[in-house]
Amino acid sequence: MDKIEKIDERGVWEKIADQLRSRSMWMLHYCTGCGAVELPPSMTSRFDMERLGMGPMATPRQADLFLVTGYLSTKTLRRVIYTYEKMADPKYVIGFGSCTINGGIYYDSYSTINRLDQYLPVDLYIAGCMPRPEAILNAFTKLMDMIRKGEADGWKRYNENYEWYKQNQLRSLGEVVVYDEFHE
Amino acid sequence: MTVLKVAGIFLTAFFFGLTFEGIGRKITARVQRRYGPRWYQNFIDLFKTLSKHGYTHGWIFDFGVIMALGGIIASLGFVPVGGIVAFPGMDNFFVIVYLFTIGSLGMAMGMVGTGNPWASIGVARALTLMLGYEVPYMISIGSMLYFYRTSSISAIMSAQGGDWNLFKFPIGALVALISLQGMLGKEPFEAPIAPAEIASGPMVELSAKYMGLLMLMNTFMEFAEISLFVDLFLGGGTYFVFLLKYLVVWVLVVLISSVLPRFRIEQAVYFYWTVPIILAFVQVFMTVNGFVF
Amino acid sequence: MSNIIYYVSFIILGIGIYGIVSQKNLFKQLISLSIIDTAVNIFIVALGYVEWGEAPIYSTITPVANFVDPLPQALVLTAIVIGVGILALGSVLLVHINEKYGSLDPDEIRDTREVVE
Amino acid sequence: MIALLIAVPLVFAFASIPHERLGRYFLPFVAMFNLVCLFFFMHPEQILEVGKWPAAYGIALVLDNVSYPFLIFVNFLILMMSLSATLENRYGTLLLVLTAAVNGIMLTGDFFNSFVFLEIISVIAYIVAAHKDNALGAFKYLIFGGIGGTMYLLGAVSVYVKSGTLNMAYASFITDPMVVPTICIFFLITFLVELKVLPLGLWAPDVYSNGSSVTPIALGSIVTVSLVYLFSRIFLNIFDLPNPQLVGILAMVSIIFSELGALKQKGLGRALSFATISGVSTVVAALSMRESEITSAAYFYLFNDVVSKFILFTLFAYLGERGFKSNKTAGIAFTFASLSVVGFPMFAGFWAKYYLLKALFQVNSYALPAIILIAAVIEAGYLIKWNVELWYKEEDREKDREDVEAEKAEGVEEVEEVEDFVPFGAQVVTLLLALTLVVVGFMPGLIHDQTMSIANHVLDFRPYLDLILKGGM
Amino acid sequence: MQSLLLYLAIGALVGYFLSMINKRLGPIVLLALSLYGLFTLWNMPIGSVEDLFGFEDILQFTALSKYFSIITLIVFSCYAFFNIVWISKAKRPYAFSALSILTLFGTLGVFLTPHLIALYIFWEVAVVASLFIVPMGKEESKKATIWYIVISSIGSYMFLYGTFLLYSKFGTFNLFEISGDIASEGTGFKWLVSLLLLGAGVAKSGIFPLHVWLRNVHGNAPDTFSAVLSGQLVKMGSYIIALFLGAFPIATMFSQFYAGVNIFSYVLIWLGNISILIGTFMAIKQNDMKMLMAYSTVANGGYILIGLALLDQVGFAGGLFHVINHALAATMIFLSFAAVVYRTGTTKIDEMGGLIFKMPVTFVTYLVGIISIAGIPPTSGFVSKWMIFQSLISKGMFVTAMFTFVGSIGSFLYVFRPLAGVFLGQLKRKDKDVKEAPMIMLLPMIILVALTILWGVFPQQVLVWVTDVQRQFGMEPFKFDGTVLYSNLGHWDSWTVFVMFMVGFIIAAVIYILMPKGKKIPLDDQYTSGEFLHNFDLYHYATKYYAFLEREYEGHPSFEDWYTSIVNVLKAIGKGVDYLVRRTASAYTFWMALVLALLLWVRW
Repeated sequence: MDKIEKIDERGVWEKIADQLRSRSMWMLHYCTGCGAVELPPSMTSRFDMERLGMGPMATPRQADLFLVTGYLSTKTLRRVIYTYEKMADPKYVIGFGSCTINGGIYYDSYSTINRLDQYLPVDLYIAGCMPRPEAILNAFTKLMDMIRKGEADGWKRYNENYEWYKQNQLRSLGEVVVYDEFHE
Repeated sequence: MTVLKVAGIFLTAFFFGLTFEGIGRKITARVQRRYGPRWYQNFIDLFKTLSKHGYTHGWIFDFGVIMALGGIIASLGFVPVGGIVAFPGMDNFFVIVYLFTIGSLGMAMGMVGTGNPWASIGVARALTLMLGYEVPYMISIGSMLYFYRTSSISAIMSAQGGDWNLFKFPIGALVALISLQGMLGKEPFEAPIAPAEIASGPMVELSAKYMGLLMLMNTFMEFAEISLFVDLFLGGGTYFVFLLKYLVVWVLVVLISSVLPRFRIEQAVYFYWTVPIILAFVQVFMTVNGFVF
Repeated sequence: MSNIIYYVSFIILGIGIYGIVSQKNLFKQLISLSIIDTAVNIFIVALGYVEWGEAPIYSTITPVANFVDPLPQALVLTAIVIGVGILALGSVLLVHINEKYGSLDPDEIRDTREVVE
Repeated sequence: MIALLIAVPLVFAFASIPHERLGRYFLPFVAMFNLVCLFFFMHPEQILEVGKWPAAYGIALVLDNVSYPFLIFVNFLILMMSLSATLENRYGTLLLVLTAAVNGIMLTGDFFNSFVFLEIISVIAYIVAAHKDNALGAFKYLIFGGIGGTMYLLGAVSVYVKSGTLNMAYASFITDPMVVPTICIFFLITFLVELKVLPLGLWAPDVYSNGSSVTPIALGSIVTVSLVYLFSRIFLNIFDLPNPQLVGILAMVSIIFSELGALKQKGLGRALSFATISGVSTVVAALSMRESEITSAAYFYLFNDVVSKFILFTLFAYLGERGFKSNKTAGIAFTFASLSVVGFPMFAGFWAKYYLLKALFQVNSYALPAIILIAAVIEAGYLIKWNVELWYKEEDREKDREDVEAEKAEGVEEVEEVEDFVPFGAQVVTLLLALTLVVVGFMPGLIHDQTMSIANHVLDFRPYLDLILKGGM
Repeated sequence: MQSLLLYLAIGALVGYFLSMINKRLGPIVLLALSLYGLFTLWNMPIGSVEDLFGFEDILQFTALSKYFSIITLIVFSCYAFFNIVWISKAKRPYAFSALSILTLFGTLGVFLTPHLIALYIFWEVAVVASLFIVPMGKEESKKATIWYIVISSIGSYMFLYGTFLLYSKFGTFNLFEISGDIASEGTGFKWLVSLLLLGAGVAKSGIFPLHVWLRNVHGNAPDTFSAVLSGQLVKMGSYIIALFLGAFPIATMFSQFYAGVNIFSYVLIWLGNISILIGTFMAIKQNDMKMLMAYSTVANGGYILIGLALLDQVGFAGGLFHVINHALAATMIFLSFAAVVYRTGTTKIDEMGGLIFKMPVTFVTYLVGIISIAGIPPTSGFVSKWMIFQSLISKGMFVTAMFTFVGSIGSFLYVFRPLAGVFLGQLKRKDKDVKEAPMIMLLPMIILVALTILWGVFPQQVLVWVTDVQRQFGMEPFKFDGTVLYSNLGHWDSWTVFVMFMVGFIIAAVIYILMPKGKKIPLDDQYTSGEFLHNFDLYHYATKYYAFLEREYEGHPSFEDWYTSIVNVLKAIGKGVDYLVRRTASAYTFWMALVLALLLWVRW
């Protein structure tokens, strides 16, 4: 993605709303890989992400922030996409660790997805294998900053470039084969 | 005048309800040795959810949410908040209790209307839990109604004077407190909305403003239920005294909930139908036979 | 001594009843019924009998006589006829039963019937 | 004149012997003749002294206010049966003789004469019972009835020995009251057998359930009515009933146990047979009370029971358990009859129960009403079950028919079509009787006036005595 | 009244033959007759006395008659209206129409006469007429008919026995003539008579020991007829209870037991308690929606009984008011079920789902019905529940109050089960083409909805009827002033509550409208824990809805089984009789000898 200074197109209400959104980010952590283990320390008493207004949510419908915590295979990617599409706008995605950036240590596996942002609009990556809680909290504050400035516009991009994302997703996953092993 | 009073009750419920919820979160955090969110965090959460663009599953979902909030707002109007009594004499206990159920029914209907089975399971659990806590609650309050020969909340509130029902009916108060824990859906009676188990139960398909409206409904409901407890057992009082008492009860509830695990739903019902119901009948026995302190 | 005929008839009656109760064979039951009939007939005839009585015929020899009561005898005649009729009818029925079930033993008949039902 | 009622049937019976088929054509006309005679030419309170022997010496045929309605009813039933039943060869003759005997037993005023008629009835009953190849049941009946008949003979002769006369009225007048109970017990045994009161009525279910259109009606309706007449004549009019409580208890036990027996049955025929036992037991129980209102109600009950059972048994004989799909008329008659038996309002059965209960309560008898009502609950259970099953059988039957057609199409084998044909006569008769039940249900007075008059007369010994002995002796 | 009954009796025949021309004419005749009856009886002054078919002064139009007749006629009009279309699915349309009219004839007769025998006759007419409609339902319905007739007979014969007991004592069948003298009779007699007479009411309204028929009969009867059974025929039982409790001086007949409630009423109240308990918990575990509502009828019968048996100013009025509530609600619910069955062909809750998007009006009917059953304002169901609660609490009858609370809250549970299983949730694929019920079916349902809400907000009209009844029975009438209802424990105003409800609703709606609009997504766009589902039929939670609660009382005793085993014992005795019958003559002779010996030697 090119770093182009965008003109802030948001209205007043939108700006106020973004302020609120940044201070109340409810997250859904999709525990695909080892990154998930770093979340409990960031939630509990040492780092306590609730003071930032963040908290875990049970379903994608309620969540604003989608954490993809680790490497993705073709199998999990499909779930990730379903889950992402269930979330309500505006929604943000953070990719955890090098696996989501370039496949990490599994980069040459036949079933690993190497670049998450080909399939979903990632607002922020956290480098590291794995990122420590400090890095995670750092990323959260960074994301909050981005939201306030209106830079975290991954959900808009996804809507605008939906065809492109869909194409990539289909290329990796193939057509969905409807097969009901119980009833058909 | 009535309109002003009703508006006052709504605004109190809105501001102090959300504020106290924030304080409750702070207290829980402190119990867990965390720093915790800011006290106004719940306002942010509420307005954030309202600002989002959500999904709806059809008209029953929309209607259910409106009915839930509307029902609770309606019942809230009858609850005396300290000195503010909107409908003196007409704040009948049973009217309030049954008006609550409009909200619950609306919520249950809307949520099951999403078509998600988790929601159905959550609602089924919530209703079952309701079967548990309402019965001892209503019996123990019933003994008070019998004692005061009135079922008007404000009349009972003012009849206490300085002599709180908490001391007159200690066992009844205990039962009501245990039931309150279930009504508020706090631990250990949290099974209907178990987030990790059934994906937050009824709320599973709630997004954006629907979530916000239900959060508001939940706040109002908590406010109304705790207010009832304060009115009935702690003698209400003037506006600020009332809020103080409210805060004390709320903190107590939050403290209890923050240190307890979760009952399974049948354990909860079994519990309610053994200990509190027996206690409630002990209270009834004492009241009927004149052992009121 | 003159009552002995009553006792005899009652003994015969007892034999008949005993026969019906104890005998399995249907034909024997029918015979027992006939025995009961006979016993009753004897009893009735005996009722009309008068010690040293004479035939109830008015004649010059017996203008005033110790007559035997003639009516029971007349009745018994009728009863005998009816008894014979019943005996015959029962026999016919037994023939039918025998044709149908091939036996006159109630146990065997019951077995057959239960199979049929 | 009144001897014609006996003589005409007998004559026609003999006339039909050479021509086996004629009997069944004679029967309705004879019954018609009897009815016409009864209605237009004979009226109560007349006596015929056979051979001009004055009463108390010869045989007297008496037509009084008790026997007159009974005669009409029985002859009416015979007429109905002659139209509805399928009479095979010789059965016409038999039933003609039965008509004579039944009329005779109702007319006679002489113990021994009644014994003779009773035995004729019995013999014909045994033969009729053997209808539809039911020899075993008939044989049971024969043994039972044979002993019963012997008892009656003993009783009649005992009367003669103790009183010196066989005339009913005179005998009751002069018999030593000390020995009357003992004599009556002999009679009673006979009646308990013939009226099917358990445990002496154990022969009945086997006999009645043979699926014939003659047996249960001839025995259950016609013979039963005539014997109820004789029962009331002997025990209500002439002598006192010995051990009335015991008879009542026996009858009550009989009611309950027969209903239970009916409840258990899987076949409709046997269930109806047990129901008949229950009905007659109720009548006996009520008659044992010896009270005019109760007696009247008992006759009403008898009327309802007999007519209803007539319908039920006739339709059972023709339709079996095959349902009313193609016989709506029959179905309606069946339903009306069963509702009447149970005692639902707007049918005769309701008024029968009503009068009976009302009368029983007036004499503070509480056990029998309770038992009647309990029995009615059980009866309602199984009769309605049968009704529902027969009415709503069409699905199964259609399925059967489809199967049959499918099999026919496959040419597997020719399956016999189930025959559910009800003859026109039977349809008309059952419908007519069912309508009678309804009409009586709306106008109970029609029957109740009659039964009331019978009851009043039967409990009053004096007129009978006066009629027979003409105030003399 | 006489002419009305006459028209109905003739109407049954006319309906039968008109049906042969066109099936739909039968229900139309019934509708016309019901509307005519409604018009006549609504305007009839209370206290009129008429002859019936030549019997003098048999018919007497009391306040209670008026109340129950109006309920009956409302239920029947809606039922008839609904049937105009539904009749095409009836198995035997001619008989169905004729028997329906006859049922109306019988029930109206019951309500119009205080003459006990006439009452019994009408009662049995109603029973017989309805009896033969029941087996037109599902396959099981034939068995259900037996349950119906047996339990009904037990009740009505108890009634008959009691009637004759009274007759033998007082020599009259007129209830109102008897009621003055009965108080001076012996205690045993009073108990016996009262229990016997109320036996009919208990059996008919499905109170505890005789409640077993409801599940079978209501569950299996023809779909629309279940509405009449539950909405109307069961109310015949309530009528008997109300009549005897009101007309007899129960309070002076029996000694006081607790809090001004006499011992006899207390027994009845306990029967009501047990009925509520059984009805509620059995309803919770039903999977067949009609059987579920049948058990609900048991529980509501308990409510009515408790209310009536309290025999005081508030409780009795509450019980009477509950009659009309439950009649309307049950009719609505069963009619909506009938509409559902009309379209989908099943009554099993877990075979349906998501019908709300296909049948919205039916859904709304059901919804209002259950709101009324559950006793939630602003429907009329709350009014009566409030009255019963007030009375119980003011008397200090807390154990009974507990049962009523359990029943009230339990009703939320069971009414929600069909709501969630049938109307909400995932739409089954086989029901994709289901349409809303025809307009003619919807109209009566809408009328009932309107009535329920109207009487919930403005209960005056019903309360006038109810207080008339109380006045007639010499009780202190329930106090109300406009929409403000008073009890000795305080008052409330249904209109205020309704206004507050509307205010709340408007506030919520305003917030809802102001906020960003949600995007409509289809039902199968669901949170599925990230899994892709192929068959959303299975993504529907309806089977064993309350499994966790049902588990708690799995091994409960079943009265249905008990009664069946009693019948089996009776059948075993019957088998013994049959065994004796099948013996040969030799055994009989033994019996004969035995009887002879008995007769000869037993003398007493």
